[in-house]
Amino acid sequence: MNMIARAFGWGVHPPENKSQSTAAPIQQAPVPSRLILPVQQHIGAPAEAVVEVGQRVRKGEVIAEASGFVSAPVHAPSSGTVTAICEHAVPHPSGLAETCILIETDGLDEWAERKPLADHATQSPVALLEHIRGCGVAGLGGAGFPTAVKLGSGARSNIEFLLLNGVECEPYITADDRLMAERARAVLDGAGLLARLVRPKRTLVVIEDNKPDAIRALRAAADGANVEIVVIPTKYPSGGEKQTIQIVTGREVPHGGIPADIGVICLNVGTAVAVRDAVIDGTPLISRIVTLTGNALGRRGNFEVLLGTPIGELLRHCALEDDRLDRLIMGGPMMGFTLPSRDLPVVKTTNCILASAVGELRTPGPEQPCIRCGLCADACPARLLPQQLYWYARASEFERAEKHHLFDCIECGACAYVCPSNIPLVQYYRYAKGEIRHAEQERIKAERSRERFESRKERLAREEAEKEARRKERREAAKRKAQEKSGGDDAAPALAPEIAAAVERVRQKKAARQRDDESDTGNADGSGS
Amino acid sequence: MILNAVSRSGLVLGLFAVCTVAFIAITAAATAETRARNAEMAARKSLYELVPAGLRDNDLLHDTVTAPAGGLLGNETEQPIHIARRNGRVTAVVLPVTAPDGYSGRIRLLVGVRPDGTLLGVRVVEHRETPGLGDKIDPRKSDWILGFAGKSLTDPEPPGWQVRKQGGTFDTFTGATITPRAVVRAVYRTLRHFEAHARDLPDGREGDPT
Amino acid sequence: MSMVLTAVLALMGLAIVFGAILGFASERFKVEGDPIVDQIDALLPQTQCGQCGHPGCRPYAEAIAEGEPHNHCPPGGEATIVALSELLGREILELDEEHGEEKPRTVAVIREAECIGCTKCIQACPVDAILGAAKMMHTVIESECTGCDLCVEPCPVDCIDMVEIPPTTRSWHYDLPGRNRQLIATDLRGSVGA
Amino acid sequence: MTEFALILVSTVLVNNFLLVQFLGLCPFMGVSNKLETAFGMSLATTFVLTLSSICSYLTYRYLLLPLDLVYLRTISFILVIAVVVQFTEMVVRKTSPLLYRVLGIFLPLITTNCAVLGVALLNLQKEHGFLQSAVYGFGAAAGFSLVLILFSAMRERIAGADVPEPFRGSAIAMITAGLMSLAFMGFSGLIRF
Amino acid sequence: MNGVEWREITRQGLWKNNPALVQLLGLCPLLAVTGTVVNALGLGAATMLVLSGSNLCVSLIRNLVTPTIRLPAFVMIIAAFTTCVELLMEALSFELFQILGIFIPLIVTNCVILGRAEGFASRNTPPAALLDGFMMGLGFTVVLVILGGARELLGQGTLFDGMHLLFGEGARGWRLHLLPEDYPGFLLAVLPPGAFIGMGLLIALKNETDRRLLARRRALEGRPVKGSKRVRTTGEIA
Amino acid sequence: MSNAVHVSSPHLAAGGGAQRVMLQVAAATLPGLLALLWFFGPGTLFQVLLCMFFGVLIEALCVLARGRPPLPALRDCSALLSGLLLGLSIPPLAPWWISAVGMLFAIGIAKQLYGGLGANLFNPAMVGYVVLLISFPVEMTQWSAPAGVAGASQAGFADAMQLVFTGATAAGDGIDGYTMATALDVVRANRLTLTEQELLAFPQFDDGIATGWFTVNLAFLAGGIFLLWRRLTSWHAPVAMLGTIAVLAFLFHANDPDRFASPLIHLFSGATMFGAFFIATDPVSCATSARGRLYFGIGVGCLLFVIRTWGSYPDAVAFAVLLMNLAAPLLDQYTIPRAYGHGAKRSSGS
Ligand SMILES: Cc1cc2nc3c(=O)[nH]c(=O)nc-3n(C[C@H](O)[C@H](O)[C@H](O)COP(=O)(O)O)c2cc1C
Ligand SMILES: Cc1cc2nc3c(=O)[nH]c(=O)nc-3n(C[C@H](O)[C@H](O)[C@H](O)COP(=O)(O)O)c2cc1C
Ligand SMILES: Cc1cc2nc3c(=O)[nH]c(=O)nc-3n(C[C@H](O)[C@H](O)[C@H](O)COP(=O)(O)O)c2cc1C
Ligand SMILES: Cc1cc2nc3c(=O)[nH]c(=O)nc-3n(C[C@H](O)[C@H](O)[C@H](O)CO)c2cc1C
Ligand code: SF4
Ligand code: SF4
Ligand code: SF4
Ligand code: SF4
Ligand code: FES
Repeated sequence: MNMIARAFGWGVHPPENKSQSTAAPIQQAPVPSRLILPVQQHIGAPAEAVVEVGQRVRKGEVIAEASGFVSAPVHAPSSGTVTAICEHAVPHPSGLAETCILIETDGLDEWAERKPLADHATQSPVALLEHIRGCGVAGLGGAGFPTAVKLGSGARSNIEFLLLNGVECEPYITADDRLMAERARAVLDGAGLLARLVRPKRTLVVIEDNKPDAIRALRAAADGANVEIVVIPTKYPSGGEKQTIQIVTGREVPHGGIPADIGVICLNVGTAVAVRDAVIDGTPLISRIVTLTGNALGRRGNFEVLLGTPIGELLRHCALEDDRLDRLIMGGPMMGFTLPSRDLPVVKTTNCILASAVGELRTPGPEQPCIRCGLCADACPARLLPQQLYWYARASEFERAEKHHLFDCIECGACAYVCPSNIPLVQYYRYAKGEIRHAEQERIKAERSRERFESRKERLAREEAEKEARRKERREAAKRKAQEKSGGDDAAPALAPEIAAAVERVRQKKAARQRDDESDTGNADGSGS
Repeated sequence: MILNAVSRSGLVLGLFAVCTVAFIAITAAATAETRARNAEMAARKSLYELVPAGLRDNDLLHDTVTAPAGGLLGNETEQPIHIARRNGRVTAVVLPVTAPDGYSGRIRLLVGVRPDGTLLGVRVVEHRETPGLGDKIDPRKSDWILGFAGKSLTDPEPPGWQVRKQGGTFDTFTGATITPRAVVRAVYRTLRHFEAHARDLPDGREGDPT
Repeated sequence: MSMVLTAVLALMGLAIVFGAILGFASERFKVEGDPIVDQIDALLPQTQCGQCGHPGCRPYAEAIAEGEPHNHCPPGGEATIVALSELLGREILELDEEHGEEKPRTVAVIREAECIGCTKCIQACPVDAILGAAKMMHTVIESECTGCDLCVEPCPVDCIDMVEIPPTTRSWHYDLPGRNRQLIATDLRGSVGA
Repeated sequence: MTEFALILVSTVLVNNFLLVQFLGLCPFMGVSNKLETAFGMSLATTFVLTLSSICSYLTYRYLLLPLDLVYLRTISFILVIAVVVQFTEMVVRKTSPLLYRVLGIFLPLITTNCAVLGVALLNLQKEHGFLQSAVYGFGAAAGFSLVLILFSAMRERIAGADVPEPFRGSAIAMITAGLMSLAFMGFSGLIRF
Repeated sequence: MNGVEWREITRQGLWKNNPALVQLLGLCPLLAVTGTVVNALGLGAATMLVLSGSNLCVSLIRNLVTPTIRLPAFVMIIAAFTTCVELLMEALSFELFQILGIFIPLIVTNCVILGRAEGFASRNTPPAALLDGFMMGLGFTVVLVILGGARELLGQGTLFDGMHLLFGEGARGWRLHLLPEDYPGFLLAVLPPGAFIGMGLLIALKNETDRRLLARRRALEGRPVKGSKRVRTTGEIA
Repeated sequence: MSNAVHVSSPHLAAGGGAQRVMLQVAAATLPGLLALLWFFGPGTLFQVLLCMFFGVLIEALCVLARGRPPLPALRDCSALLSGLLLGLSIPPLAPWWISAVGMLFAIGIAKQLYGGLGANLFNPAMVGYVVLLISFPVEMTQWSAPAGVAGASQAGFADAMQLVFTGATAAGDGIDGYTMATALDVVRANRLTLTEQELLAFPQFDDGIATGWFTVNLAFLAGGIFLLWRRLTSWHAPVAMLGTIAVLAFLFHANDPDRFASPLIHLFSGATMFGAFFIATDPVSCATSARGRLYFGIGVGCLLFVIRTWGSYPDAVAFAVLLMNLAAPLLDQYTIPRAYGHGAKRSSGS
């Protein structure tokens, strides 16, 4: 086995706190009484609900269909009745509501017909990909990117490395660790399936050296298989896709590009297992492994949880001690976000629920001015200058921030972690990114408004010209007629009725212009119709 | 078209030129005399400061001989030596001197000497010494430079032509030894130069030392 | 006198030569057009609300190019003023309150049950963002509405409301730290302890 | 050669036009808000300053001096400068719209940049010859450009700072210029005349 | 020209649009010659003269010049006045002339003057232009003198030193020693950095005063009606 | 439970507050301070205390004038550190008001007018120092004679205190009796006229090194190494600065030892080490990126050498640093590191 990890200078060493949740093997979380399923649990277009309120669904049945190329379907995690399709708070830092499908479970956990891909070893890659897409597999490691899309672009490129990301560098989280230790075989099977799709030169599973069990299990299972196990030093955030790639291959994903551009494809180990389950067992993505940890929980460990399970129920299952609870975080302490309520579901990207006790997380002190010490820059895995980004973001000098590569920041939080002045740097960056995106949207909208305003003005001018032409014609016709009739006598009563009406309209309109608030009923020439 | 624009612009601008220049020229003509007088006065002023009215009746400004560059006077270029006379006899000489070793470069001085080799006085013409330290050689800042009046090669004796720190008789400023040292040395050299060339003075001396 | 004369002649000569050069250059190197108005217009928010005192953003852009103060556009607010200042090299001013105040972005919503179909709002809308025909119920195309509120006043039955655009998970983003200090300090146990 | 090198060091650092001699301060304050504009201004000034330094010298040497019209130096120099500036503007505008976008708005400002006339007058005062005048003009412009560019970079950083209300804008810029000038005092004495 | 206009021009020149504090024009002489009050006053007076004269002339000929030669023409007028002032100064106050050095001819390029010629005089009647020139010049001079006074006081502990250069021998005695004789003198104030910093503080002082005045006026008058200047982009609705 | 909504990750922090950095840097000056006290008498102690006092006072007043509570601003201890650094730079027996004026410019103008900690463009302590140097050259050039130099006498504790606060000792002496031109003064004043041997024969030198100053520099070097070891500052600026000085001094000295002082004198006298590790490293006014800091250090080194050798000032740390402060924002614009994924780096795996 050749070691190909490289030395790297960036990164931080936050206290790991992983042992709390590695004592017990992965357990099954109970089926909750109610499931909340957001139609969007991934990057891309939201799925479209295909069930109706009151409809009974069985486990594994599609309840929302993918609605675009970058989209993934949602399946019912258990059997029950759809009680509502409505706006419901979703796990998102904003705490805002999105469309969700609510299912009242019946406790039967009754499967719909499972459809494993028969003879997957001989199936064409296209069929394999279709199957994965149909099973709703999305990345379980980070942003939840639809896996079939990623694999598709991998299959089209010339892939040299298939990386299975088992780094799991965030403190507290052990879901991948336990998965690799307990289901090493499944991980490798998944790797094999993925390798069939993207045909890499080498397949690597990347693990940090603080997971000896997983490394041992995988090495044992990989014996003979065409998969290499790469152990890298423990350092946050080496699990970030770009960072893993850099450490393992020495390549950098180009700015604005994707890993496939440099011949790499990177998937979380959980995703690999999900692919395996989908293909071999015919199990769509309806559950995932979630680490439940934090000193406020009486019972800590890893659980296989149905998607849609309300977090409140999980916490109860883990004996949450309410009076000790300090923060409730979805994800790890470095990247996760605090949850504003407990009535939120577990989704495809939920890898951890951290219920910290008071005093457990060393939270930042009061914010002080940046002293430009540069510790943040030393820690930054993207080689940015966080202190400059902060300076520009704070002053809303977004142009400069972009020039300092704001959008290459992966929001890992290493900078904020080391900052002696306790500056919530990542929040500044998120604010700046949000404002820039917002301004861009405003600009696009302004552009459209300008066009619409201009075209309206053109239309009005055209209509006015036409009207003027008509009026002139009529007037001349009237004149001619009048001359013919009475030889120059232009007494009004003598006009033809329709002309009289027109003249009256014009007169009224003029009068109305003078009294702007008086309403007029003669709207025959209203321009809007 | 082009020609038209060219000639019109040219003409109007020309017209302006005529008016404005005439305006200036007339003012210039009207003030010419006063200005010339002022300029002359200014040039004389520093000389007159060194040579009191009682010692001269000639046109001090224009009665000059040329001091070559270099030598004991240390000037970079040829400079005029002004000669004061009364009743046709030389009463004083004003020598331009450059002290090369000031703290921040050269210091230009005018040194007034009587024919008998005693100093009438020393004035700084140009210097770049540190404000607040070395610039006290300027009589507007301190009276130090006035202390040269009456000194000669024999008063004090040559070993005394040093700043006090180096065993001489001349004071220095707090924190600044180099500037006074440069000035003292330059004045001393001037006196030596004067002594060496006293014979070359255009015509005799008035009032030999008695 | 001769002194005056040479002076006059010399300078006149100089001036005539220079004048001629410039006159020649002005013809030879003539260019037209002023792109600055387009650049100004590109920075205005195109709400077309008329609060600046001009019938639309472009006329105001022209007025700015002519020297009118660049702090008369409330929808653009501070951001627009800063951008204009940079473009024009002018001082950054505060928004002129006589023209209105900077408010969050809104859209018009017609309470459709009350709409009598008079088409007045349609005539008022600068960007044709209202659909409807005479005597029929009208609706606002939300994505096109600029929030100028010009349609509100003409409505005879007051059935148009300007509502703030609610944030979505896509449009939402973190605020500048410290902006909502009170909120941060607040104990949110109540809302979490479900 | 050393003479020209000395003139350059002197005008750029020791007797910097902006910070020590106080010449050309209006554009220094006016167009230093952005680095890009500062670059444009520097380019334009360097060109005009060098050219007008030469032209003024020629006018003086071959017109004013022979005719004994030295008192007309101000008016003739400013005329030369105005014409050089306006001519440059027209030519640039026609021949290179791109360059005009960068330099255009600065050119008229240069006429009233007293560094330009200052160079012409100082050339007289220092009795510079043709080449010396050209180098002096160029050096002055280089010093102007250097300080202007550094200053604008600093102002861009100040723009993000939480400066006390009354000092926002030109006041803090002035004070920054003062501190720059303080730093430039360090160069004093480098050239001993 | 009526009284309101008169007052407005005065206010603009002295305070609201003060060339030195607000427009930041004419900075070079402002900083270069304000080591003492007398220098400041001398240059201020010279500038005021040139400014008034050129404004008047430009206004008189404003309809004569085409855009092409506008700049050279104005500049020539200004240069003519400057040269005359320079010549007069050389004749009348030679020492001051020497101290102020090239900053007298440099009045030509004082941006205030060309700025007023272009921005005001070429669009207004001669009396208004003259008044504007005078007031702008006065505003400029006042700032010069204040800065000069502050620097002189801090730098050498005196005020009105050397006034005889401008007002004749009788003025020698005007010199005031406001600080004790052994005041060491704060050299920074008379050196270039002191000029910049002093000017910066002066501008800040004006900003602060303005802010207070505005706050007081607002408190007295109440806020302007918001949005009162709106027009209908889409015309009147029938 | 304090689930702060809308507070972004991370929810962990390692930072201990800016004051921890400042206080550690202050601690690192201790060896230097002790060496100064040893060689130049107790005066420096008064200067340091006075400067720290005025620094804190002025900082508090400025913040109050802005209508803000002063305690959070004082808590970061940066005014204290600036005061300490200025106090270490001014002559030990300078009158007390020197520190007041210096800190007024350091904190009041150079720091608070820009918005306080982190916003200043110029090194506050050095602004204070230069203002003092050009305004009060007499007071600022009167360095005490170092112990161990022939003819040097040292003011005792009581005398030093009286000299600082009243300008004269109880016996009525001024400070003249205790002062002496510094080694660099001697070099500056005589380098054009004397040979190297003659120069080094001055009492200020001993075995080719500057008596007293050599040890002081060694002590600051030790403090600097502590700073680097604790990662309180990056190595780039000091190392680049010292390297540049060493190289320039070596080249010139090798060429003409009579006109140009040796690297040993340049590196180990005056404020070289103090400047390299405590002044040029001020993170706020230095360049930002590692590359920028290298250039910054090189610039300081070059300017220092040029001004010391050809300029008016015998020591030039303050000017060199201020001049590079002035260039730092521009350096920052052109030394933005190549961010991840920018530029074609495509070395192949393994
Ligand atoms: C907007 C967006 C578009 C993406 N498009 C592709 C794509 O076309 N092909 C692909 O293989 N991956 C694509 N990705 C996936 C990324 O390469 C990456 O694998 C994924 O964002 C993992 O994110 P994480 O590091 O945050 O978990 C896309 C990601 C985003 C956010
Ligand atoms: C700072 C950071 C740390 C991450 N750490 C891990 C990790 O430890 N393990 C992991 O699988 N993905 C991690 N991710 C997500 C990966 O970048 C990447 O999105 C994921 O491995 C792609 O696989 P997926 O598409 O299967 O989710 C991290 C992302 C970021 C931004
Ligand atoms: C910044 C600075 C400027 C100085 N300027 C001068 C000066 O202009 N003239 C001078 O004689 N000494 C000047 N010195 C002092 C010399 O370096 C030297 O120390 C002094 O002349 C020795 O005098 P002392 O023996 O009386 O202390 C200056 C020193 C410094 C630090
Ligand atoms: C390594 C280090 C060096 C520092 N050097 C200085 C310094 O030279 N001068 C100073 O005023 N403050 C210094 N400080 C303190 C602080 O950064 C300084 O006051 C800021 O410039 C104020 O905004 C230093 C701080 C650190 C951490
Ligand atoms: S770690 Fe914090 S204090 Fe240090 S430079 Fe970065 S943001 Fe500034
Ligand atoms: S700047 Fe962004 S990428 Fe760099 S450390 Fe901070 S959060 Fe991570
Ligand atoms: S106020 Fe602004 S948005 Fe409204 S019309 Fe005027 S420029 Fe357009
Ligand atoms: S719908 Fe109303 S508010 Fe919206 S753009 Fe049209 S007129 Fe303006
Ligand atoms: S006064 Fe010198 S540039 Fe304006």
